Amino acid sequence: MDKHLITRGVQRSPFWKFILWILPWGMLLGWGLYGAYLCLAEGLNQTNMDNRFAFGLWIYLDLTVIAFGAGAFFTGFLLYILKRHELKSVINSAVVLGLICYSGAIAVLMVDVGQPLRAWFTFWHPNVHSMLTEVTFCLTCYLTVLILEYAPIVLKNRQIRKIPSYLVFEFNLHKLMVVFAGVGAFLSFFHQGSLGGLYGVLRGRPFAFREELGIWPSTFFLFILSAMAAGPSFILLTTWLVEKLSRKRLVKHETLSYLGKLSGIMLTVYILFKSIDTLIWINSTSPSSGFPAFEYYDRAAFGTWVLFAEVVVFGLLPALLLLRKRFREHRGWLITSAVFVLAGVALNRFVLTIQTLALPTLVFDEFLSYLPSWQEVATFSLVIAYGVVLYSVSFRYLPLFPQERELAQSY
Amino acid sequence: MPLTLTRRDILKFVGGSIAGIMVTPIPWKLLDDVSIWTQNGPWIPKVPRGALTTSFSTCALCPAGCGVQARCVNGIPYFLSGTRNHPVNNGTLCPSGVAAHHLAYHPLRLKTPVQVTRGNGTIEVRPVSLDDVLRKISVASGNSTGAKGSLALLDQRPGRTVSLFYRKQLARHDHGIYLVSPTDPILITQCLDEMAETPFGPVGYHLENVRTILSFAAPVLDGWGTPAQTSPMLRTRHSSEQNAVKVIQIDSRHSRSAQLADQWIPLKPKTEAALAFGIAHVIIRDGLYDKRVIGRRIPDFNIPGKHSYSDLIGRFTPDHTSELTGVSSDVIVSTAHSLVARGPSVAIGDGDSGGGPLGKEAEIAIWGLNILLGALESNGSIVQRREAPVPEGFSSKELSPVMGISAIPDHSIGLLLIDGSDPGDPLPWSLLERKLIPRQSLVVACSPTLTGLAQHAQYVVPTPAHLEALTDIPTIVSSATATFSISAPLLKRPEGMTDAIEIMAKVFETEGSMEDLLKQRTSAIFATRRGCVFKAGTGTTVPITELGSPDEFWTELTAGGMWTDDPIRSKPFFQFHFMGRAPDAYQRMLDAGEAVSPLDGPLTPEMLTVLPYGRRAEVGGAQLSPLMTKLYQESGLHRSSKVAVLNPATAKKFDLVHGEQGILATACGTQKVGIRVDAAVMPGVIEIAAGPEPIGQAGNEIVQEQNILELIDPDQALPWRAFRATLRKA
Amino acid sequence: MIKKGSPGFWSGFGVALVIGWLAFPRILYRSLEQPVQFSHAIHTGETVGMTCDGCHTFSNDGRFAGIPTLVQCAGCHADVVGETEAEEHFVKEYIKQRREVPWHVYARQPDNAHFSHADHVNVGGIVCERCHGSHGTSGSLRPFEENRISGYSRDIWGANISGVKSNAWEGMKMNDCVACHNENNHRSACLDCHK
Amino acid sequence: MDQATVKQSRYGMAIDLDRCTGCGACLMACAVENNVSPGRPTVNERTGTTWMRVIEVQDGRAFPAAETAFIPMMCQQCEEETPCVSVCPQNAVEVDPETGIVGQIPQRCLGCRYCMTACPYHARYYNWWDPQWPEGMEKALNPDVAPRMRGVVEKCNFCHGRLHDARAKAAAKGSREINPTDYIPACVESCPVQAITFGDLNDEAADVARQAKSERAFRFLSRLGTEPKVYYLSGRSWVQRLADRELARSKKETVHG
Amino acid sequence: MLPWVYEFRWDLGHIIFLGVFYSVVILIAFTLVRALIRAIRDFKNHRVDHIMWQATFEDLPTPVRACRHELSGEVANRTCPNEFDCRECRTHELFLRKNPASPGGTTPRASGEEQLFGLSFPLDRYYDRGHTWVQPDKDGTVKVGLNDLGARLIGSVENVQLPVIGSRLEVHGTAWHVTRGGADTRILSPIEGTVVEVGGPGKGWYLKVRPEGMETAVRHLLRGAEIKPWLTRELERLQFALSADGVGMSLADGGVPVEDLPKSSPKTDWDAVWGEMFLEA
Repeated sequence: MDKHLITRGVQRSPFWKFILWILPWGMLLGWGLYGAYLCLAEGLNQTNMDNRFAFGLWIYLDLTVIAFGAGAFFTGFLLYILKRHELKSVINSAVVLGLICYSGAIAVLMVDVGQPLRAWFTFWHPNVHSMLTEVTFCLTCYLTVLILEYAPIVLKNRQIRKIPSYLVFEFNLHKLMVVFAGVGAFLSFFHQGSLGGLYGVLRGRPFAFREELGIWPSTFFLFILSAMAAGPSFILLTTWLVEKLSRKRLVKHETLSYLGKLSGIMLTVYILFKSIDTLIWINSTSPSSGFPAFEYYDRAAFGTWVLFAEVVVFGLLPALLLLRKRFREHRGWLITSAVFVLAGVALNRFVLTIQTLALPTLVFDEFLSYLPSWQEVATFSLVIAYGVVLYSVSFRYLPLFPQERELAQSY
Repeated sequence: MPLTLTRRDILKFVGGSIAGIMVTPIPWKLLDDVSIWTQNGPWIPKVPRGALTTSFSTCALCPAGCGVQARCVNGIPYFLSGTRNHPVNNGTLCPSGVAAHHLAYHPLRLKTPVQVTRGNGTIEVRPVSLDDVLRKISVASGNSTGAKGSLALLDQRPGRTVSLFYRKQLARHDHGIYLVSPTDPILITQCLDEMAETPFGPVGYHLENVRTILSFAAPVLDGWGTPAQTSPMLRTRHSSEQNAVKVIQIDSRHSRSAQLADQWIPLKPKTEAALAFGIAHVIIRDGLYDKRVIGRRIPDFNIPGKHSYSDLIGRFTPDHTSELTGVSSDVIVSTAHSLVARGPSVAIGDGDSGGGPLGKEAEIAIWGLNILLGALESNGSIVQRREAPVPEGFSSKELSPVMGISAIPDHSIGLLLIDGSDPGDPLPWSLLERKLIPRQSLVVACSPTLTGLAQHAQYVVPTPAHLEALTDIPTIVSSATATFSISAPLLKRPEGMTDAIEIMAKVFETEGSMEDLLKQRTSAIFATRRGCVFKAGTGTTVPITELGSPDEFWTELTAGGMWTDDPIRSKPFFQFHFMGRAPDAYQRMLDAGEAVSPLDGPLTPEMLTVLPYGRRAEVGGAQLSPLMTKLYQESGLHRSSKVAVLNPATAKKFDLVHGEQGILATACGTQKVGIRVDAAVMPGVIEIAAGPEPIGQAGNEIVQEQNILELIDPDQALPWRAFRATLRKA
Repeated sequence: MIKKGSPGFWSGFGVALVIGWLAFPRILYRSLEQPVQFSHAIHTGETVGMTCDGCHTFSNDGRFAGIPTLVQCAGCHADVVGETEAEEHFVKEYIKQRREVPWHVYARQPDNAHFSHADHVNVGGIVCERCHGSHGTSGSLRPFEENRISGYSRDIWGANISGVKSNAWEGMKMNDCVACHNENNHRSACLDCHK
Repeated sequence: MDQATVKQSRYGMAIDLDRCTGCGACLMACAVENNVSPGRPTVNERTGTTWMRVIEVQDGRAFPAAETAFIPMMCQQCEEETPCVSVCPQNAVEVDPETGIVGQIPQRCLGCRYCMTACPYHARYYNWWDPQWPEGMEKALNPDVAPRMRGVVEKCNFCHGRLHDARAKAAAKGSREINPTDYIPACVESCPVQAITFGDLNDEAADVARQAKSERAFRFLSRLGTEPKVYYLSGRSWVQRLADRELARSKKETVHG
Repeated sequence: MLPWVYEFRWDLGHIIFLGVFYSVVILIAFTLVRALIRAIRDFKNHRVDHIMWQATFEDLPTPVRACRHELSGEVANRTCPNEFDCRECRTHELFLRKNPASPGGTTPRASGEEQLFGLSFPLDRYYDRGHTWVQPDKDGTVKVGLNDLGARLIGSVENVQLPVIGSRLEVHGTAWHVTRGGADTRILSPIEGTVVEVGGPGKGWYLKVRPEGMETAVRHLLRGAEIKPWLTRELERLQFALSADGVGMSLADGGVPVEDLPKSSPKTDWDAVWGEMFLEA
């Protein structure tokens, strides 16, 4: 039915199967749109956020997906700037994932702010000292870059590429991709950092507050490193997942293994600095502002195990596994390690966003709990459904994995 | 050349238009205007613009009668504050008073007379004409004269000039009853009348003379007296000043006064009489009283061969009292000693608004203590008070007597008229309902809003709201001298509002207007040339003699002024019966003292003791500004009637945790309450506010008010300050 | 691909310009006639000889009364003075019926802006004309133009749709306030002008 | 900015916790003065808008020994490193150098709530609903304070409308210097026990400046280094120890709200 | 945002932050415009065909993109970096210089025919990877036609869209279009030059083209000993392409493709097979 749209030389499931696959996600998307509509039309009273838990699921989601989406910039950087051609086979997929993560995050942010119609004030009257300004500027710029990176992939659709003007434009745009890769890396570097800085600068929240290095708190750099660790793992994992779901070989194992290695190296560096940072924070930053650090791990379910899980189980362990070639060569270990890397980074973002707000500041504050409302979950799933749909459509109609054709023929 | 438009041409045109639009103001101006629209959209109320003025009046929400200064825009008050130097409040206001100018906009405000039908959880209203209501009253009134029950008028703000009018009219009626809420200070007068050999009259307090206050569950630091009386005490709390007033709060509840007092003595519910006896026991045992005075003036102090006060007190040894009240004997002894050592001291009963009265015996026991402590001596802290002069024709013998609810036989009232519906003190409807002739009685309330008892009436006639109504403020119970002030309207009343006096006048087929009545009263006061007048405009107080005419007096009073009587010289000491003069006094007092606390009642595992409470002026929904959600829901500073406070141990026993919902049940019904855990609360009790919720935004739906007093078994009768209920998880 | 320079492109461009610069301002603003035609010129002219502060007064607390109320007008206009139609209309519809005139105020700022005339006139020494232009000598009241979206008077944004202004009284947006404040080294905290 | 001609003020408050009775008049006066709207039926302690909030705290002892204190808590007007100012992406929050007052402009705010997470005092409030007043009540709004809209953050600004008034009053006399008695926030005016003192901390003679230097004075979370301008006073050591967690821990008692 | 907008200050923070922002915006815009300008230039320079082939080539699987010297066994593993255009290829030149016997350097014999796997591949002509051949004529023009495998793949076509006489062909630009059933393919032009005459399936040749400089014009085309290894791979590919489709037929081991493949297996997805074999992406 839609065969003429599908890239040559690759096999895609029949159209009805594709529709069957899309349908539930489409329904989830619809539900999500309804939830988001309620939040926009009725106001954020539809959420379970409140004055004390002013940031909730959405900010957590944003921080996490943007860390995961870091694969796009990191891969682009390695491929176009450092010329690591191994990554050519995943760059398109990485770009789509990046686009999904970033556009999803921005869409949720637009629901999250109370006055989206005035959101442009941030551009018109920016407070250049705010991390959120940095995030906003970089996110929008980088999203533009991602769209420009995604455009050539779309233009390479089997039908679209037949239009000479599009193809010629694509060709020329693609030649300049190094510029976008560079700009993207630059922007990503800053907004990944600023997202870390977002909480790191909160002097009033000693759980999150970190001393400044230069003009940024240490979490700025930790976020960049952890995003660089999470990005390749996310690409690895999604690629593997798509391979499983589509029952195709899409990239060579060396590529996945290489992604794992990248993740492992970055994670090792990250964990090293994270440990140093944690020690400084526990022994100096936090107590000097009147907060004994152990109290943070004294409440509800948030024991020291959280820190242990984040640094050791989901940090050191996958880092060591991924650094060893033997484990990388083994699919099971590779995938498990990647999952652990992502879990570690997701946990880090959770701790920073949710636990920070749950913890009391004033002596007579209570430890707070927060459970998102269905509208929040719906909006959350909107992004996931949107991501799955966009990825599925892209996978079906666009050449996401250049090696697929070749691998299919060598089967 | 023929004009053929290809898709490409259209695309080009569109492209050009888009490029063109970008260099016109359209997108940029729209962006700007839309964001301005989010800032000034039509759904955002516009603030009033206009001339700013200042007016004065008197707050009529509670018996204190605070002076109010209103900042107005276009003549409409937008910010209230206390009148500077006002004798009652000296520039301060309570939170209810601060937001009192909102009451005119209360969402449950009635616009026309209505017929009320109570359903399950909701109330339906049907507008009717005032004539319809009057006709119904007339029929019912005819019935009541025709021996089909009596005509009762429940005055929820007794002591006003209009109350005198009512009593006078009721006295002329064959079956007229003038009914007041049992928590009213009038009960104290009744107690004193029972104790004194000769009629005693009202009393007041010279709290400025006092160094120790022993409060028996009275909200002394939270709305009992006037702000001018309590503010100095509160300001010197925690100070090391020698002469600072020490407040000892005897309270089963961790009430606000208990929190604020210098010492809190928690006792088992309903054992106040026992503790008063226990303290008296120590004073007498250790000879800490003026034997000469007591021996001479207390006829029943010690009567050989007969049951005397000494005998009674003799039973209440510290150990026995401790057993009864749960207060340790050391505390009983030390309290008695410190009351004497740190005199002058005074004991205050009177109960708490929502919690109801202490009960007659307990009051008598407390007054006995006061006499032992010398508080009624001529230089003591309790003084006799003159009432403000009344016009001719309103002397007490021309008035119908003041009746408490217990004095009225069950099923005897055929027509019940309610003036108020939102009093300072609540009256459980179940108690009132028992007095009505089943199915044949008519209840008509005059109320600005459909709240409180008005929800139980068949017909409600809308009266002007607070600050729209003209009314006078009687003397507050704690005042040492008579006072008189007038709450003059600051707001124009809307069409269709009728003063209660006009309805009542029609019932009694007479003439009556609030303004005339108050003018008569002010003239009567003026005529005595006694006392002095506070002028709100200048913040000064001048002798009444400086005013030239009753009209001038009237003008001052209606402009937020206040008249204060000259203090009277204390009359010589009276003879008092410490147990009252009733024949069975000894037994009744003994029973009251030995009464078992509900905490010690028949124990089933799920039973606990409910302690209802309330603040004056905040038990009636119509007296809560919609903005009071700030205090009730939005800050939790005042607990709403849907929040029950428990000791953690109690909560654990009932398997409930903080924030959960529980079901409270008695034989009379069930109520859903939110559980709040508080370590300071007495184990085994549940503290719960008797009062409505404020109705905030979008709260126009009329919902039956939840009031814990509805769970009281009418058979249990008075007092209702503690009752047993079961609690389970919702 | 759209090639710049093609006629289709430029015609679209031209149409957009015409709509944007000519039609849009007319659509954006709603024109409202003032309820009464008032001539400042007659009142401040030689025969009557009133001054601005004769009607636009300050109260003791520094508040500006703004437009005079009916009471002030009734001082002279208790009955029809002169022969104009507007005068007759004013006396008949408002004075006799004791109804305040629902003027549309050209310079009305939104609720969130605080503006103290006392501050600017008494302390700043700014003359009325600086911000209100020659309004005080106008012979008639022009229609009030209300922005259909924001509800603002057009005078706030300024007569020129581009927002460019050549006189101080053309436009009273925040930028205009700020520009003057910056020039004169006056207070510049947000809350100085916002409430 | 021409600061030479205008007096530099540092408006601050001193709240005597030994006097505060938790009556809530300040809270109500604040809401009335600042046109805060009544709450919805479902509103609670965490979604409500109370620029000034009185928090009831206990010393943690059980019945019958528990002692209670009431802490009126509003924007603490931090002077240094003001946590909410630097985070706002679009300059909707600023510290007025002339008065030291932390200003919040709801009309500029986009409702990201970042400032709320930044504030350790939880003194910022978000409009989760469209503010509404019962019919007719808008006629009783304070003309000096603009109502806000849904989706923005608001907070205490020391009744800035009253400062405008005081300035206008001074301007009526041709002066730029306000009379200190003309500028008193609503909570201070309405406190029945005069527990709150307000004034210019730079003015040595002002009551508030003297109180701030008292031995009983302390500030909450002062170790964060934000230099709040709201001081609290108490002679009770357990209350003083509520200032921060290290202090609270210095005695064996645990304290909770 | 802009110096005249309220709250802009000429302080370090604003200058750095907004400086960086505007730099990024300008860089992005500049790059976009540059791509646009280049695209327009490419249009003007008639590089469209070339670019389309280049884009297609990039998306071909690596084995297909093998260098002719890999086919001839001269080098183990080499992917063509020049889109099968050896005319300017330095490496090709080096190979030829190093190994004068390299098949790529031979000239086709005047006549002779080779039967490869039952297919006829006359040795008097040059072969392009797009299954066309080029046969130089005496008059300086060349004939262009489909090779035997190509012809069998297409069979008897329904529609052939040949270029108009006088139009210019680019190397690996579109020579002509073939449609049959639902399938449609473009045949790559093996040579650069001007079309002087058009033929068709029946004539044994499709186009007569006048190239510029015969010597270089055919340099990139396969010849002689190169043909067999290439054809081997092509048949393997064909085998795979046919088997990839569930309903597709398969060439029996060593079997010879029939004269009209589409006719013999109408259910096969010929669009896919054509695309694969005629190097479409």
